[in-house]
Amino acid sequence: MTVLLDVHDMTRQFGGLVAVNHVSLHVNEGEIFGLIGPNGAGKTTLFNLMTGLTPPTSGKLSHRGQVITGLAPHAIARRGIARTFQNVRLFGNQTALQNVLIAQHIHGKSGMLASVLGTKRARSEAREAHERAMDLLKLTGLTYHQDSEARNLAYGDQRRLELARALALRPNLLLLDEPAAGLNPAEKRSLSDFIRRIRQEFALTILLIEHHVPLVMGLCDRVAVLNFGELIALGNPADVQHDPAVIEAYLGA
Amino acid sequence: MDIGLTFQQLLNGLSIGCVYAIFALGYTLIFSILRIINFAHASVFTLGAYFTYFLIGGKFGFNGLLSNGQLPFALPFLIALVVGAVLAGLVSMAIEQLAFKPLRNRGADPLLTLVSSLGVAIVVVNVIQYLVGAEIYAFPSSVLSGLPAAVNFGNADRAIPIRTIQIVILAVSVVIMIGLTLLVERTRTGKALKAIAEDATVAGLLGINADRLIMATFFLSGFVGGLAGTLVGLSVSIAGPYFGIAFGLKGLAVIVLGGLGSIPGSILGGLLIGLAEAFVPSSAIAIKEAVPFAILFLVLIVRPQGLMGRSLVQKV
Amino acid sequence: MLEIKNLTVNYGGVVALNQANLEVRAGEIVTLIGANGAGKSTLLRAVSRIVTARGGQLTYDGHDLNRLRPDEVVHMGVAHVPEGRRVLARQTVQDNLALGAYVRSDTRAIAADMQRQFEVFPRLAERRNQLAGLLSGGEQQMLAIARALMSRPKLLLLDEPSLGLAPLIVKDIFRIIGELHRQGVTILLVEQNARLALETADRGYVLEAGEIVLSGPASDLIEDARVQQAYLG
Amino acid sequence: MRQHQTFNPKLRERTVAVVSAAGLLLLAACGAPTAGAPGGSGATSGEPIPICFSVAQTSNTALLGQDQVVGAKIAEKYFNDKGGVNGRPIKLFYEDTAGDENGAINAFQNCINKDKVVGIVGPTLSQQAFAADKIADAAKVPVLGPSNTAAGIPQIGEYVSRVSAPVAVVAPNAVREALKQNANIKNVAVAFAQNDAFSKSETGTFQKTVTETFKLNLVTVQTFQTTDTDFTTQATNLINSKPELIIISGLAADGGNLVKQLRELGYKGLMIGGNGFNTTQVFPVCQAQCDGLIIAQAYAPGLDSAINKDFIAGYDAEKKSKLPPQLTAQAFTAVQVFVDSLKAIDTKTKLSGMQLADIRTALNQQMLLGGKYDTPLGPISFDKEGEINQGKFYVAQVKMTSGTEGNFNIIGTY
Amino acid sequence: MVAMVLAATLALSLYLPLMSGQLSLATPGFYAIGGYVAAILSTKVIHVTGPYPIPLILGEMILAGAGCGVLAVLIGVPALRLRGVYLALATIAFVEIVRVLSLTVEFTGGAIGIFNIPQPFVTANGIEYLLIALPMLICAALFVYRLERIGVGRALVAIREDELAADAVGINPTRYKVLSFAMGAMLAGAVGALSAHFLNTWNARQGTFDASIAVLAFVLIGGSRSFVGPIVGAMVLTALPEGLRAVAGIGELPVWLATLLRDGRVIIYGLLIVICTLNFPQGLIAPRQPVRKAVKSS
Repeated sequence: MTVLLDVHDMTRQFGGLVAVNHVSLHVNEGEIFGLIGPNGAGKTTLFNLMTGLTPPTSGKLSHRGQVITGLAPHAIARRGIARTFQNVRLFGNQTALQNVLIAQHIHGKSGMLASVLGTKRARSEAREAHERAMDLLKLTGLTYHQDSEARNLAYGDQRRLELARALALRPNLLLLDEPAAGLNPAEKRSLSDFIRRIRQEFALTILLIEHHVPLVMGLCDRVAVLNFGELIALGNPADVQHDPAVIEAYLGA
Repeated sequence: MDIGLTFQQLLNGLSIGCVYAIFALGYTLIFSILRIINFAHASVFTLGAYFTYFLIGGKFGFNGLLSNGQLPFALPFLIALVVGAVLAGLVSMAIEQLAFKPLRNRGADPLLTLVSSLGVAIVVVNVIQYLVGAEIYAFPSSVLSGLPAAVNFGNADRAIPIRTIQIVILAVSVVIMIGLTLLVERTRTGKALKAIAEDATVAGLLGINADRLIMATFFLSGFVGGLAGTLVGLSVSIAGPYFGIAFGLKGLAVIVLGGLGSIPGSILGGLLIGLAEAFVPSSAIAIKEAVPFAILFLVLIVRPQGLMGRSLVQKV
Repeated sequence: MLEIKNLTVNYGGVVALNQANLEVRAGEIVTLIGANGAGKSTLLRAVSRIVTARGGQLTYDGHDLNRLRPDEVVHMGVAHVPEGRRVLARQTVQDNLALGAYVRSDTRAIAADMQRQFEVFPRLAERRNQLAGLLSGGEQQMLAIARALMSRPKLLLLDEPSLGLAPLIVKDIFRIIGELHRQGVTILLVEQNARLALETADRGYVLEAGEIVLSGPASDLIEDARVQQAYLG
Repeated sequence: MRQHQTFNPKLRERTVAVVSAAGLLLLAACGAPTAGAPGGSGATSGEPIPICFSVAQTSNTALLGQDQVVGAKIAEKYFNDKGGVNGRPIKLFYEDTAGDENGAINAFQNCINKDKVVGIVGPTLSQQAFAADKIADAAKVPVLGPSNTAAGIPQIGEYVSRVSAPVAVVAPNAVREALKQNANIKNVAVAFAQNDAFSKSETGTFQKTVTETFKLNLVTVQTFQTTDTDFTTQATNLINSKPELIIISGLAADGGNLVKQLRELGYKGLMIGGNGFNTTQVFPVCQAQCDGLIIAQAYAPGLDSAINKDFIAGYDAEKKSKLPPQLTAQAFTAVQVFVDSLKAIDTKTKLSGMQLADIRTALNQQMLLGGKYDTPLGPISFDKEGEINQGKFYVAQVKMTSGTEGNFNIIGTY
Repeated sequence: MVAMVLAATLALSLYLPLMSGQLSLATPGFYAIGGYVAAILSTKVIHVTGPYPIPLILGEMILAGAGCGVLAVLIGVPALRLRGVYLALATIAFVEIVRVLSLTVEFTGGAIGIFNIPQPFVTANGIEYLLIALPMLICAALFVYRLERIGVGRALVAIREDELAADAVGINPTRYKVLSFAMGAMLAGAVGALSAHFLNTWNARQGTFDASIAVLAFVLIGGSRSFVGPIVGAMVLTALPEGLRAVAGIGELPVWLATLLRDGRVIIYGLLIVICTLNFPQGLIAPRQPVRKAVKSS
């Protein structure tokens, strides 16, 4: 198994608060990796560290063996690390289709002038981008909503659109921040299936934060538990679930 | 530069800075609560000066509708000062009701409020001109009767004079600053105002009548602005309807430099800009006007939230 | 105590609530469950008047709420803990609580009440001088509830108190809700976690696409096949 | 926090309504010039002869413009009472130039195309003149600048003239008078409003006069802006350079404040104020501290001539004051030049028989060749380019009588 | 007419950075600089007898645009880290610094400025300037229209809507923000160069705080969500005072009304700005927002 993302001894402080405290872990190519822990344990901060949105106070981050600590978010995204956000962050006034097209922008090759003038190559490139975007909308079941502005979509649809947008980056690593929040039980089940499916189809590695314990346990190959910024457990779901430290800090009796 | 001159320019800078600060206080007050820049503040400032001028029995010139108009009575200056400021406060409240409240109720972009306030400023300035013309009005020097024109901070050999009126402005702006700071930091109303500033909906859910407090804030801002207008008018005369507008731009620089919405910040910003202007070397005086803006530009780049502004960490 | 008749609310062209009927009797916990976007929060917002109803009656203790401003509703003894907590991040815990008692002027009783909140929520006591924005999600939720209680409400509107919280904290919060109930506070609870909500409540309503489709005692709803299928999993 | 906009179905309709209303306004705005095709005959019937008076009536330039309008109104009434142009009255069209170049262009186009005037008096500022005068020149409509003093104005075109003497002529006299009052003057300090074209030109002349004509030391040059109110920094710098004479080029409000603040901070020496001080508006600003200020004047209320007395009587009737500002006198003069020239043309060839275009051309020629005009400014004439030859300049010294009232006492005539 | 077209183009130059959510009020600063470039070149460097050749004007416009573009990059890289009102203030500071410097240095002619700028047209009532101004506006509008429909435009819009999310999908915010800022500056510079010829004179009063606010009003009153908005806003607001003047000139109006319209024209103008803001929150040209879709997706 090859290591795709390696987090080495990362720490992040906000003022006096240590949000992430000397955390080391690695994510293997092709696995679904779960990150759980109580509120304020530092899960989202860890995501932000991995995607460059928050620079670390100390520590090292490598992707496919290359150190990427300190890279800007867009540079990290261009390496194929895509994410969704805890409180969906779509381009609200843009249609669903445009949201996906925006993310495809980085794969465009024509220069600005060529695109403005609409040269042949730029036109065919635009057509391809459009087709691919439509495919992604179809995959996420949003074809019907392609022209709706993102902010007018129902909450569940917004989450799916965010996923489609992340996939448009053609990522190798996908970071999902609470993908099941606000979904009903039926939707949660289909989300699990969907995550497995896209892992297959896009040859993805997936890292997810989730509170819904059954979903995490059913879906993930490995699970890490954070508490007060520290890694308190890491292993396969069954072991983690019975770890006394985890029960005390998070799951409750 | 010799010590005497340095000290003189230091005092000059402080006194100029106070004028900027006193102008900016009303600006800041509105910004701290509503997060909008109220361009109409400059015109309320102007109005305050005109009101007081009229109330002390001043006569209008012959341009404009109210040509040669004059009140049949004349109030003593101090009373006129307060009444003029109250009137300015009422105008400010009316502006809030007519031009800002509808936008706020709709949750409109604060930029629109800025444009709306610009429209109000245009209206007020031109109504003044329409009514009383563009000429210069001045308070008779007798209102400061008994006081010398300047106070000497040096000695007989090396005079370091400061204009008395500027000392008055300094004192008044410090008093207003302390008053406003106490109001916002220490009182229940102040906390409620901060709550409105942060989240007006939640403020409503806590039983705070946001509309009423916002109106009160506008009154206060207009009152302080009107007071400042009169005092500055006393210092330099009312140079036409655009009198206050001339302070608008620098006032903006002051409140941003100090940190938008911070009351002590706008005093600090005002003094800093005043001092910077005063210490422009005599030979480079031509670029004096650019100095505050150069400072502003640099400060913003180094410390985007201003000197005393609190940075807001964006939550992901 | 609270009676809602034919309540209709529109957002722009979209109908958020359509002819909803609901009532809460003194001393009850009533829960409102439904999918995301079904209109649950909208109903609470209409009661506390931060959205304006397009039609229908809102009667509380014999008063027509539709005539009141949000702050007047608070004066009548209704406190709303909004979705997403919305504590005043730039003020301290203590100031948040003090503002919760804004409608009251009995200084001494307020101080006593604040002391009581600190007893109920010891985590808040530890952090009373911290800015509320620096609290963790669970602590913020507790602060939001404590703040609402500072107005000594007769009716408490709770919107998604479990949202985004870890299982352990959710348990804690629901334990406190149960305690409040025992102290005689009437509660209207909107909750995503239908099982927990129905286990806590006396009665429940199910909201789907802006319409009340089902109502009854909580214990009946928990057994209802449709509810089980759609919300309990 | 951002709330969702509620969609208002009426919004579309209203948008359409406003856009079409705006469209109508546009049509009205654009339609105005085209409606007035040249060759019209505004001046050929028995109706009043149209003249445009186009200065700044709004914006912060209105402070100057309103003084000019007063002069024009007095002139219109005065000359019509005296029979107008050989029996035909004149009618002034007041087109507001506002404070910027585009405003001046629009106002001039209205004068030319809509009002179909025979000539234009205006605009207020030299900068505006550079933009607007060329339009009148191209349309062959004579323009008389009432207050444009910058170099190069008459050279804009054949049809451009002015009654406002360029500052180069006026300024040196004041320095000469100051030297008469204090022969020990060695060190001179200068201050000027750097954002005012008038003051910028004037200070150049003053500085040259000081260093070249009188060989004095120029110890410091301080600048300020017309919008400034606090001059303590400049005043300190000026005083600190220990001059025996301070020369200020500025306008009433800013200049007056500088004078006041200089005195309050302890300056005791002589002061010269430029042409911008030649208005009673200065008095309320510096009040008692105005006393002793020497002012170079292109117009002196004290001039003993019939026309000036009539003018002052007219001013007194309107404004209850016997001290008209220079701008008012120059505005009056500009209208007078047009009226006198029209009279001269009408005497040779009846105006009612002429085409508008011919009147415009004739008016311009007549003005330039028309010899001397006896005006409130004293006797004036124009050279070939349209530059004013003014016979008399004055130097006055302010004597304050009470709080905000004072007099300009003439101390020298040149 | 020419003034309207120039104002519309200027409004577009403010709209360009706004596409990426950057509230920059630097437009008048670049406009002023562009004007000085043209004024100095045509009066002091190039000497032509007879009508001034139009290609030279176009050359000046390109040069002014390029110069402003370079300057914009230099200023933009540090300044564009600022957001919202802070950026607006920093750019106003830039405008003010340009103004004071142009009053201070010698080659700009101080307060008097530069005048007698050579004219390309003989019958100078100015309307011929449309020959240059209108194609410039059309080109700029077409450019923006196309820009909104290609990847770069989408990247700009993404930054406007959510900079952080844009960053997370691989868009380099700094690069695109500077790009849109520089494009706006280039356009403003070119407009300035043309305006200098049109006005025949150029001085420090061309680029001021007031102008910044006026251009902002063009965009917001017109509508800031599509490129048509700024154009319409600029044209309406530029024509409005003249329109009111024309209406006042209509003979049949009652005297009091005509007087009010003439003397109170600026008051009415101000009132209309307030009324427009209150009634057209999205600007006169609101984005299309069909009801159908909103319902469908809920």
